[in-house]
Amino acid sequence: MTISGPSNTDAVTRRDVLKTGGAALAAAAAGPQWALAQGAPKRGGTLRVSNGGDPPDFDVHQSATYLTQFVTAPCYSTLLRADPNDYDKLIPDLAEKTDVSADGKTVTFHLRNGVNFHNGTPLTADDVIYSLERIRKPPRGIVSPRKGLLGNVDSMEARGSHTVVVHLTQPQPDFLFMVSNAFNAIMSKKVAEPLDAQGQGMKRQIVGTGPFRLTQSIDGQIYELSRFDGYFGQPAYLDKIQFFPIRGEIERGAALQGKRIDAGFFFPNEGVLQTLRRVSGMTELRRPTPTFINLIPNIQRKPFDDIRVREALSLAMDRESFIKTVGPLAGAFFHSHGLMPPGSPYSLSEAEIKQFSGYDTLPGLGGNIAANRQKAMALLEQAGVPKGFKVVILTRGDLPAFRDSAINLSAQFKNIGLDVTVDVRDTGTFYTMETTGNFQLVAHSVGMGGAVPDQILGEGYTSYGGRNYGNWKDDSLDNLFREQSRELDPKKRAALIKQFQLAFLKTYYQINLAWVGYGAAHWNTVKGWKALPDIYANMQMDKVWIDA
Amino acid sequence: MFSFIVQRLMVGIVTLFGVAVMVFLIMRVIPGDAAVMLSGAGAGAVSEEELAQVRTQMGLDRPLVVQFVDWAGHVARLDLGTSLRTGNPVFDDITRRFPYTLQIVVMATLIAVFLGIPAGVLSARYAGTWIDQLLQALSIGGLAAPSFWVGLILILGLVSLFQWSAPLLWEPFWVSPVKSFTQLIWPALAVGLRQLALIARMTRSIMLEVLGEDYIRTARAKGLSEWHVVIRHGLSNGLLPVVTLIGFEFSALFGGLIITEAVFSVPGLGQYVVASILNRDYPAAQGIVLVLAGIVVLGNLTVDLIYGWLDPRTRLRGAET
Amino acid sequence: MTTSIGLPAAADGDVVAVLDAAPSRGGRLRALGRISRRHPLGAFGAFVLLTIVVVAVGAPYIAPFDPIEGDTAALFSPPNSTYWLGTDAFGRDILSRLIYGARVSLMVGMGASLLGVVVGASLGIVAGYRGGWADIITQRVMDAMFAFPMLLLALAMAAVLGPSLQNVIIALAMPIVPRAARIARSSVLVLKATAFIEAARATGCSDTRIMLRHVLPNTFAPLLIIATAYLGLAVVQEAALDYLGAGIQEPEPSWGLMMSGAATSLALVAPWIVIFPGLAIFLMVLASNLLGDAIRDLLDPKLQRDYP
Amino acid sequence: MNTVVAQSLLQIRNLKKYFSIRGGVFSREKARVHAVDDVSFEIMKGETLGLVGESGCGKSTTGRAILRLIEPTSGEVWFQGENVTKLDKRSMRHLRKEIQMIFQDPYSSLDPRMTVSSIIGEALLVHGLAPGRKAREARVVELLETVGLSSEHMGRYPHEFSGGQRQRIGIARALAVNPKLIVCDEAVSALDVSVQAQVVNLLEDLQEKFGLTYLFIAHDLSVVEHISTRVAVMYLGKIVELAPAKELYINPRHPYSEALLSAVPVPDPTAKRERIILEGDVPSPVNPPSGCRFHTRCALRVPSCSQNEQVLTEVSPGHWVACQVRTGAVAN
Repeated sequence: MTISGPSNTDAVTRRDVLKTGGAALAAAAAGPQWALAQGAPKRGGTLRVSNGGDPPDFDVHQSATYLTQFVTAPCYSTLLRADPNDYDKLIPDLAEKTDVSADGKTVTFHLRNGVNFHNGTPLTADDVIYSLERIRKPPRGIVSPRKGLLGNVDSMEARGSHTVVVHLTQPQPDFLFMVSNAFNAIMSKKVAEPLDAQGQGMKRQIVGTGPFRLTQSIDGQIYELSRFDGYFGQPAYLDKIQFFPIRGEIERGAALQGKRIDAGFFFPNEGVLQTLRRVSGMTELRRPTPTFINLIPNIQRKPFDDIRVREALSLAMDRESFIKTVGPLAGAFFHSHGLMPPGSPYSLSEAEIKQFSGYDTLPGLGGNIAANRQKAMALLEQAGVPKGFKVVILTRGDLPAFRDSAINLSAQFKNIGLDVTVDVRDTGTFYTMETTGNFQLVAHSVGMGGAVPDQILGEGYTSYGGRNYGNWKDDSLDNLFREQSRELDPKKRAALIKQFQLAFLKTYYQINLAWVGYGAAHWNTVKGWKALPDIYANMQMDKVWIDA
Repeated sequence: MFSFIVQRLMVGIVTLFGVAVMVFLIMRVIPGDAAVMLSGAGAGAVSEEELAQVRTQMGLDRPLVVQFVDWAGHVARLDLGTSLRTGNPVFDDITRRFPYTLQIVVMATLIAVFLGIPAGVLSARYAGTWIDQLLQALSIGGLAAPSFWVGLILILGLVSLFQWSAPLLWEPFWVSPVKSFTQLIWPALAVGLRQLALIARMTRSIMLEVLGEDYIRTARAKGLSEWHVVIRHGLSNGLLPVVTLIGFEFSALFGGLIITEAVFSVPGLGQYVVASILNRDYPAAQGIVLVLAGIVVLGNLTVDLIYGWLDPRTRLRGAET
Repeated sequence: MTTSIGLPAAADGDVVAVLDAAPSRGGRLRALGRISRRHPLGAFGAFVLLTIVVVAVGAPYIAPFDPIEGDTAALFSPPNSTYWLGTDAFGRDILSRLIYGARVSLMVGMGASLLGVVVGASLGIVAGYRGGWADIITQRVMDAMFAFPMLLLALAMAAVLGPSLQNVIIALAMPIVPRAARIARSSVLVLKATAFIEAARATGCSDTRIMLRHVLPNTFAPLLIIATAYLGLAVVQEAALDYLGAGIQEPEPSWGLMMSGAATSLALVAPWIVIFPGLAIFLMVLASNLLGDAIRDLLDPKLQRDYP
Repeated sequence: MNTVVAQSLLQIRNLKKYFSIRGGVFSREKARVHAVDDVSFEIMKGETLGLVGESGCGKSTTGRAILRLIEPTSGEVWFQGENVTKLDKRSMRHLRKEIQMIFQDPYSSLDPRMTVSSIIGEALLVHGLAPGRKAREARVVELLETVGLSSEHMGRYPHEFSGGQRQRIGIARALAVNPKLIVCDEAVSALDVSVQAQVVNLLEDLQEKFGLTYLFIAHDLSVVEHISTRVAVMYLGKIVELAPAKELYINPRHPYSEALLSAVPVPDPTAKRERIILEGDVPSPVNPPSGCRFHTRCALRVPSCSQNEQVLTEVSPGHWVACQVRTGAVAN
């Protein structure tokens, strides 16, 4: 029984960004290779997994959910992929060689030859450009929630049939991570273009170059992938992967326990994991992921436009207690100093984080919550917020990370004399209210598809980033972000990133509460799969085998 | 009789039209629309402009009346449209899921009938004794227990006692009847409990009433055995209201299954309709609500017909007013 | 014809029964004692409901712990001497939450059934009494509401209105409306043909007066019966709404809510989280059904004959 | 008994009431019940007009149409120079102060959920008579005493009374508003014979005391004979004979009246009356026989009876008969 439990936060390897800046990635001759000391792989067999629901559709570019990504990942390839042994490293996938120009503004991808899509057509530079453009500037009727990943791209061109040149507006050390995000699958232009024109997109089919292809899909019952014999790399070991959309966690856990499935990929709940942990022959994994839970005040609404009120909210939070209660329910066990995920080389020091109100209640920092709350009440009084002020925390009912955070917050805020209610809405209503600014406070859990600063800070903490639900506007912060993004010197960049975090934390635009770790569990018969901090990475499953 | 059926069908169609209007309006009034939901809700970086394009693509930017007329026109041609979520024709989605729901309903009804009627008869036969009191207490209890709670408790028991877990693949009945039966027996039990209790109670009170009638006395006077009297004369004459109850409950069951299917994660209509509403999948939600309402209407019509057939007195009901 | 879909009690026939069941003013108290001796189950039901009311009203004095603030040192405690019924995922005392939850569940149950019955009965009485187009249109609308699956109607309404307590009550009242309307209307049709309604018209009573003074009191009993029956149903439906995520809001304790959300996924490790609220709902529904049964028996002259 | 009454209180002109039978897909009218078919008569102030006929002949419908408890299909009802059929709802309610009704069934015509005091008081309340609770109660007591009940009955519910007592309550309710005309719709039919006489006597006393006018509807000629000034005989929606009560009993002209009268027990055992048994059943009012409606059962019928509509013809002063044979229009 291997456990990477809640307390084990050091499990994430230190990210070494220096490797990417201005360097070229060496080509690996025979596809991705790594050694996993799990005995000799065996061919054949079916991997039965469950991840908690039906994928709404298969168009991974348009999707923001792991439900879609997990099912489609084995069928698609990306330009580069995460090294299963070293999360900070990228290894070649479709691009066998990648060159970055000395000024950092031109990136050239040399595509592998002889790569075929599932429908038999060969992969060309056009497919890559179409796919990336589809993400960057989606055609009419197609939506792309991750435009920001490629926001720095100025233009792209094909040089010959197998070379893609990307011109950036400014140098970006994180660009390769951004372009290789697990959602940025390369699709077939021939297949996607006509469907996009009809507005359908790739919702109903998967045509990729990945090691598996979709062979059966029954909504509510099963999604079956079979080995793609025309895969360009080493053929997958498994004959089949079957995804079962078992919605309830308890049922999913029970199915795993009853050996009806071999692996469960999504167990936020500690209760279920606890049960599974007792089972011998089961490998249970929990690791921090770049998923944070932030309290987001609506800056456009009084009194949250007042920084004192926001600071008071931060002061009112007993973060250790939050982690203790919401942790087991939503996997929100983890914490980090600053805006970057746990284990990030850019994390702030204890002394640095402690200067911000309320963050001293993070585990191990010895904050005095009672004193904090006194201070918070004083701040509220200064800001003219009356005692018993009515506050509504908006949340959605379907995910514990949202709902249970809101419940915990409501109990905590009562201690500073606020009259708090939780407004639980269904997903559709929730997002409509959130995006139209029809809320006071939201406890929002955001899962990032990558942990590089450009991803985390860009999406989460810029005025124009996709997660600015509180609707603040701060040019100096945005400029600071752009500055760090283009800085090629790692040391200088690290300093800028720290500067950005300190500047942001001072504003209390968003108040970090905890980081979420997602649990997965599988029987020990499942070999060759490694769970990475980014839950979306390394889900191609081509090196997984069953040792029955 | 024929004109009676036609008349009732017409009323049914009017009813369905009302349901169509209601579900259409309700779906549009719920905040959040299909475009938001289907555009990776919550991804955050989807602009209002992109959403507007998606709405245009789905035809959601047209005036409501136009949308309704368009939809109603297709429904009239038995085309329920294409699910925005699954991309399949709604009709196909429904027909694929319908067998599971139907099977649960049928099994639940059978459980209820085959246990409920004997229980009721037994209760009436031994009215006032401890058997009666026990059965009555059980049936009142059965009515009071929320079916999804019963489901949860069933699951808890099954998991902890038998390491049971919800099946991964729910076999359709025609593929493997035995397997399908064993898979669906638990949800059927959870929902059937209530029907069982209802039928037992109804049977009991009707039997008591019937057993007081003159012809039963006559039968008794003839020296027939008590059981013979109860079964042959009592039950066969008291069946009518029980049939009505079964008929009404049969159609009401379809609606009530929603929650039980969610508890057991059965891929039936219940899960589909909830997912459709929550995902603002307009065509799917509208289509399935219409189908469920159609079942209720047909169920009521069937009950009326059975009634007319069993009891000639009611046959001319349509002509009275 | 039975109009009580999904209902243990209430049929149209009751109206006839009611006509003969007016108690004299003096013997009411004595009658109460007699009734409870004859209907021990009904008395039990009334007692349980009354107890729930008392518990709900006195919640702050009775509950041993705060229902919202949890004890982080005691998450998922099994029932023990401190927490008699254990604690939930947030370390909140289940007993205290049950006690406070009685408020919500009672309010939802009574509120929804009363609102549904009052609105439904008004519609049914007016439509049935007036007749004509008003009646036809009302009937068709009621039919449509009726054919709408009950839980879905509530779910959709809750989604439209948002999940505050009063909206949940409105949402849950919606499916009751057509059912109450049907029963009221059919009672009115029977009543309308009776001589005393005609006599009231001959006397010169206005339609409003006839509906309020003559029709309503005479449909009151069947309506009371369905109100008790729907009280239980509304409590269960509220739990179902919560289960589907469209019900009462956290951290407000409601029995339904206690059985849903985080609770159910932890049922395997901490079954008490699910079992006790379910039992509470069970008891309340049971009580209201028993009371409804007793009222029904009391008003049925046929049964009264059996107890001379 | 008054034979000459100068003033006409109520006139009914060509009153018709058809009930539709609907059915089929679109609720089309399938057939009509000709409940009252072209009936005209008038009631003089202070008199009692008896209206007799078998059940289903339309006599109760006629009574109800006067109070517009049912809306007539056509025809007019004039009361004190006012066209009742044209009154709006409000004036109609007002008119109900003038015309009251006593119902056949004393068991069902009293609201079981109201006390005697509120049943009688209701009429006072809705017409604004005897304002104030005290005044109303005093009036109720007075009314109860008038009909032979006492004040101690006030708080009781109808089911605590016997049939005769209930009918007295019904009478008190009708009297409450000081009406001019009371329609007694089979007011005593449901009562035992001994009680019948008491109630009829009470009605007669009240008539004298308050100068009331009655339309006395009954299926039984013997009751009507006792109380009526004039009697109208109805058959299948039509009046076949109208005559002063005595005249009708001594000298009935219409064969149907004769048959009805023959069924009445005669107090004097020596006087022998031949019992006429009518052949066949009453025809359906949905398809009433053509011509004379009675011809299917009439012993005197001639071929033309099935063709000619019969009209009321005065055979002697105040005595009207609708029979072509008896009025001599055709040869027997």
